[in-house]
Amino acid sequence: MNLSVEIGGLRLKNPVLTASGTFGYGEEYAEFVDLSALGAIVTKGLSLTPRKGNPPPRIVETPAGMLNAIGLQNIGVERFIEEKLPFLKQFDVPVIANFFGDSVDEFVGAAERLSRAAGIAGLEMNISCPNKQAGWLVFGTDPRVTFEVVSAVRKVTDLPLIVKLSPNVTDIALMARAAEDAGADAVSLINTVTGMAIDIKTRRPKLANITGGLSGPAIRPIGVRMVWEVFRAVGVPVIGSGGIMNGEDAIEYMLAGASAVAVGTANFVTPTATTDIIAGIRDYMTANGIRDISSIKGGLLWQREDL
Amino acid sequence: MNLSVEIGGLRLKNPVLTASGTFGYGEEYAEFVDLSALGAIVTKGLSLTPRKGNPPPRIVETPAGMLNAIGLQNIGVERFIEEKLPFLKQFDVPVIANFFGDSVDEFVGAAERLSRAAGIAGLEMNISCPNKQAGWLVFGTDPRVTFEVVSAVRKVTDLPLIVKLSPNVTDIALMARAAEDAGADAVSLINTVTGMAIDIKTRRPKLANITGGLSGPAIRPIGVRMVWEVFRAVGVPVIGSGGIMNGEDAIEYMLAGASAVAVGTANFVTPTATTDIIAGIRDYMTANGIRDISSIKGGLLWQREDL
Amino acid sequence: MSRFFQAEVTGNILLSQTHNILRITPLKPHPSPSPGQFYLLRVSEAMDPLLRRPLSILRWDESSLEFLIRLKGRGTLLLRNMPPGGCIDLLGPLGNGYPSAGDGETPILVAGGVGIASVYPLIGRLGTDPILFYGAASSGDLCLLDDIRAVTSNLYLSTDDGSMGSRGNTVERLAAFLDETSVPKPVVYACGPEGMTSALLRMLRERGIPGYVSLEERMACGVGACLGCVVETSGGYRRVCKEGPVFKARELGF
Amino acid sequence: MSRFFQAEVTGNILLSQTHNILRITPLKPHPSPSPGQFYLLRVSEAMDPLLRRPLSILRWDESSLEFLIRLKGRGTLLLRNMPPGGCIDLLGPLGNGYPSAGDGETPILVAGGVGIASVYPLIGRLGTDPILFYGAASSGDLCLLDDIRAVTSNLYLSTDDGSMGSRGNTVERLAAFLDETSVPKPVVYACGPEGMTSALLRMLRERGIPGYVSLEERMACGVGACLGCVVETSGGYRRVCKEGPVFKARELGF
Ligand SMILES: Cc1cc2nc3c(=O)[nH]c(=O)nc-3n(C[C@H](O)[C@H](O)[C@H](O)COP(=O)(O)OP(=O)(O)OC[C@H]3O[C@@H](n4cnc5c(N)ncnc54)[C@H](O)[C@@H]3O)c2cc1C
Ligand SMILES: Cc1cc2nc3c(=O)[nH]c(=O)nc-3n(C[C@H](O)[C@H](O)[C@H](O)COP(=O)(O)OP(=O)(O)OC[C@H]3O[C@@H](n4cnc5c(N)ncnc54)[C@H](O)[C@@H]3O)c2cc1C
Ligand SMILES: Cc1cc2nc3c(=O)[nH]c(=O)nc-3n(C[C@H](O)[C@H](O)[C@H](O)COP(=O)(O)O)c2cc1C
Ligand SMILES: Cc1cc2nc3c(=O)[nH]c(=O)nc-3n(C[C@H](O)[C@H](O)[C@H](O)COP(=O)(O)O)c2cc1C
Ligand code: FES
Ligand code: FES
Repeated sequence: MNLSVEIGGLRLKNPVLTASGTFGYGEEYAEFVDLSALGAIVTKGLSLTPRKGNPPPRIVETPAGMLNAIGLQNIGVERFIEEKLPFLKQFDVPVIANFFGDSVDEFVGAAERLSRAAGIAGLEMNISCPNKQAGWLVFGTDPRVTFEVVSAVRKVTDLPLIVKLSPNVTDIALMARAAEDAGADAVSLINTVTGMAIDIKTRRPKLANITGGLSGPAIRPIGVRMVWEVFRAVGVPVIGSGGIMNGEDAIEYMLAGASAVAVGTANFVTPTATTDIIAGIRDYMTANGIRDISSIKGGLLWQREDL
Repeated sequence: MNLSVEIGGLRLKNPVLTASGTFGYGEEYAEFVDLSALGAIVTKGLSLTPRKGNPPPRIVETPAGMLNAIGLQNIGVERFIEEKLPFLKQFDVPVIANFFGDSVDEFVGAAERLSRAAGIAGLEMNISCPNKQAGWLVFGTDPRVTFEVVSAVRKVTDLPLIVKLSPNVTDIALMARAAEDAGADAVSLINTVTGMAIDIKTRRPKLANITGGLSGPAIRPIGVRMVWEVFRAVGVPVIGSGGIMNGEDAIEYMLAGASAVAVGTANFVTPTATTDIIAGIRDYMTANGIRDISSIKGGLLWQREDL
Repeated sequence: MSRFFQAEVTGNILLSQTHNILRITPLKPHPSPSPGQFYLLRVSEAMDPLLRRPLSILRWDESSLEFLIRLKGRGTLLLRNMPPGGCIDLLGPLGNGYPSAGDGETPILVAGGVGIASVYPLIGRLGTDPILFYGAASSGDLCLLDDIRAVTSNLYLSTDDGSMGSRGNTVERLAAFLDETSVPKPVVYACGPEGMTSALLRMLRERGIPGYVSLEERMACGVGACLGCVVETSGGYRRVCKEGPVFKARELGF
Repeated sequence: MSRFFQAEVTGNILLSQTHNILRITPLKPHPSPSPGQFYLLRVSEAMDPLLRRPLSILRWDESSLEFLIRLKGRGTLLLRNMPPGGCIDLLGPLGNGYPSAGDGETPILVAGGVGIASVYPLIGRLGTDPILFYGAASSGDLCLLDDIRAVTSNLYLSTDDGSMGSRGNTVERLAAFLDETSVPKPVVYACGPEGMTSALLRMLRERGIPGYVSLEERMACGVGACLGCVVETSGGYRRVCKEGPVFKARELGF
């Protein structure tokens, strides 16, 4: 049985990644999960300089989902490389550093620094963050801006470059193509869907930041749809995420076109979610006589040609 | 206690409407709900000529939600006026006809015909449908197209005109402004979020139409966020919808800026949902000493001025 | 008397690994069902699972209703684990059940798997000693045999694996029976899985035998409002929850 | 021994309309907690409610764990209704509990409402006859009084409505006590609602009394990974689930 997949030149022993921001820097879950058993570890989003993040409350539960407004709190690339990377290097697992910036320069700076560190197998750039040079409009909502920032990062790194797309757009395939045209080796989707919840007793937003990102099973139908749209629009591999709770959900994403999947909110519900999902994928392969997991990628059967 | 609200010149005895497509033509729920007790009845979407709709399966349950791909099956405006409207006229409730088209002409044709019928209090135009003159791109995803089609309809009707917006866009406030600029008396949001689900055993989409619209509590955080965005962007009243299951959810939408709410999927879960929600709103008003429901509109307390 | 009512779970009998009978007692007077009608049951108070589950009425009296449930997914699992004493809400009876047989007609009942739940109320109501063809995958899936035998001796069982009754499928069994036996004005009343239904419809068409068939489709509202549960018929799309679940065999094109 | 384990519900005692004690027996050996630590409990197998609920450890022995639960919303309602015999999964013990008292220090325990659950395990463990200030809204909200009285006679009760103990809030009661009594090297150990916590912190700061306070914040992961549960401290944002829930009073700026 072959579970290994290739994502932009990176060979992973299986298609299950941790979703950025939901698995800390790996340490926190090492007691529950054999990190070496994972396809890859994607770190919490990193920026050139540390970020304090948003004031609490930062999370709120919603029907079959949750909103978060962590505000990209992180210790910065430098401290990550010094303090966190050595721990991760002990394991036989590719480390993908997720990073972001609020300007093209910050993106480039973070990518450069991360590319010089030994032990990082790939980069995932999170473009669902506001661009201070463009009135705080989110990078990932305009294909030209997406193209610009991805191109700039592409120039400074030889590492496999994954671009993580925002679902808060009219046409995600357009954004995926912009990322591909700019040299991305893979795209990753979906990030959280912007949402909001109000405490009707206090009349205040339940998140101090007012809005936050919706994740969890509630958004899975949106994620699957977007992966399917992107899969048919680009040639680079797609990493699917959004509400994957078990092996069956992972298979659903792969049938829609994902080469690999990222597991986020599920870690909070079940700390062993990632390895449970790997086991679930194996079970499905056994039950369905599938030898190579890549063979099911985009294997959705559909007849209507007009779509 | 005053529950009445005004929506684009239309006075409703309370702010609870039925969401289009979830309450049939009213008849089906008349045995469970006193139709005269509702703020308004919004009909299933109507087109100039009858539509057969999509092949089954048309619905699938998802975590805290459901996908539907009814395909806008309807009996057409003519038969609606002849066969269904007389029943509705018996009740002391404003009837709002929801309609759509796949071209500007069809929109205009349906609006004209509906405006000539006695007993229709308002029109809600559903622009979350594909435009055959523009490569089947959805009307409501381009502000220029939105402006064009709403302007054309505005010219042919004097009825209060509500424009129902699609959430599948990067910037819903932009669409709302386009509708307002074109003469809409109110906007209504959110329609369903496009999603998809796959049967991993058969590898087929769970909906014959492949993709469908996600509704129910899963999408409530998205709806609340969009209502809040639109409320701050336009001057016309906002009708909020998306996952409203009880009085508290309705209040949440009103605090975000909705003048009234539309109840959809909740009808399927609880056939008395609409009147239960009216009762729930009353309870909240009593408990919080609110005399006039309009006074809580947009009453969200938030400090950060930079948003 | 509202079709939307609360009830107390007053019994839950596990028949096998896959089947249980849920008995409920409505807390208020409720309309009586007729054979072939169904109810939508709320399986959880949470928002997941969200939609109600459709179940055919198996048995009823003034104070209670019974459903035969085959374990399929999460909803039926919750219904299987529902402890007596709990409260549940229901919507029903819904849809159009089976019509009665005409003068001189011989009703033949056909049930596949849990389709027996739908057909079962007909057994005691369509003449005496009615003919019932009842098939399932294996003997363990054949339910309520003692109760059935108490009402009719014309019982023809079949299982796919031959573990009880004749080996093979119900429709072939029925076809053989019709070949061997001369039945005056046969009319079929059937409910079963899709494969059985389509084979049966083909067979009825070929032989020009009339019948009524109960169909299944995913449902949201159950009352005809959402248009979610349509099936293709000779008259266009028809709602299983409203015009069905029982349709005339000749309306069904498949 | 994993901190993620399954357990059987072996008892569920309803103390009042709002409080219950859930007793569970882990199915495998599990790490022992220490006072002030907490667990995340899965309240449903469905996707709604989705997140685990944090609960302080109340009592434990080799074979079981007990939690005191105050009814708040859907999650605590599900925990209140959990029948013995059922299975539940837990994550814990999590976070840093209360440190032991230093030489010559006099521990003073302060509990507001269900905060007693967090403080309770200290009663038998911090010296003999420890001082406990315990307040709640009304007498019905004061739990476990017999058990508490069995261990200490230095119990100062207060209720907002005066229905038991002195009328008024716990912090004022404690302040009065400190004014009247000379306590050698007092160190406070406290858990209670936000209002109590901030009044207490102010009072401790004014009087220069050291202490440890357990905080609450919404949680997702419980293990420090999501950064969802931070509170502002003198050292910046700290995770309640990891660096807390117990913090030094002087780290807390509010
Ligand atoms: C009119 C009618 C009468 C029925 N009578 C009975 C009966 O008496 N006993 C019995 O055991 N079963 C009956 N069924 C089938 C039963 O409704 C499904 O097995 C059940 O809904 C499955 O729910 P689940 O959550 O266990 O499975 P899941 O597969 O997890 O359900 C997912 C979703 O699909 C729907 N669904 C799944 N299978 C079916 C199906 N076959 N028909 C319609 N919707 C489905 C569910 O309602 C739910 O919304 C009947 C169905 C219909 C339409
Ligand atoms: C470290 C810690 C220890 C706790 N110990 C106990 C205890 O021993 N006994 C007890 O009764 N309660 C305790 N609580 C509070 C308890 O976790 C909440 O009352 C409970 O989560 C409410 O869930 P719900 O679904 O009933 O309420 P809802 O309000 O419906 O919950 C909605 C969401 O908000 C979260 N939430 C609500 N209130 C709180 C809160 N006060 N703190 C953190 N998250 C909250 C829930 O976990 C859930 O995610 C503790 C909280 C923390 C953080
Ligand atoms: C608490 C939290 C923090 C997150 N932080 C990041 C982040 O730093 N960078 C990023 O690209 N995505 C971040 N995400 C998005 C997830 O990586 C993932 O794309 C999203 O949650 C959808 O997957 P899920 O439904 O499985 O959680 C975060 C999500 C959550 C819930
Ligand atoms: C089965 C179904 C059919 C619908 N049909 C229509 C329609 O014809 N026209 C329309 O504007 N919206 C339609 N909608 C969208 C609803 O009116 C509503 O905007 C949406 O479902 C979100 O609200 P909810 O979460 O309360 O259901 C439909 C929704 C459902 C579930
Ligand atoms: S289930 Fe809604 S129309 Fe049949
Ligand atoms: S709950 Fe995730 S960091 Fe504390």
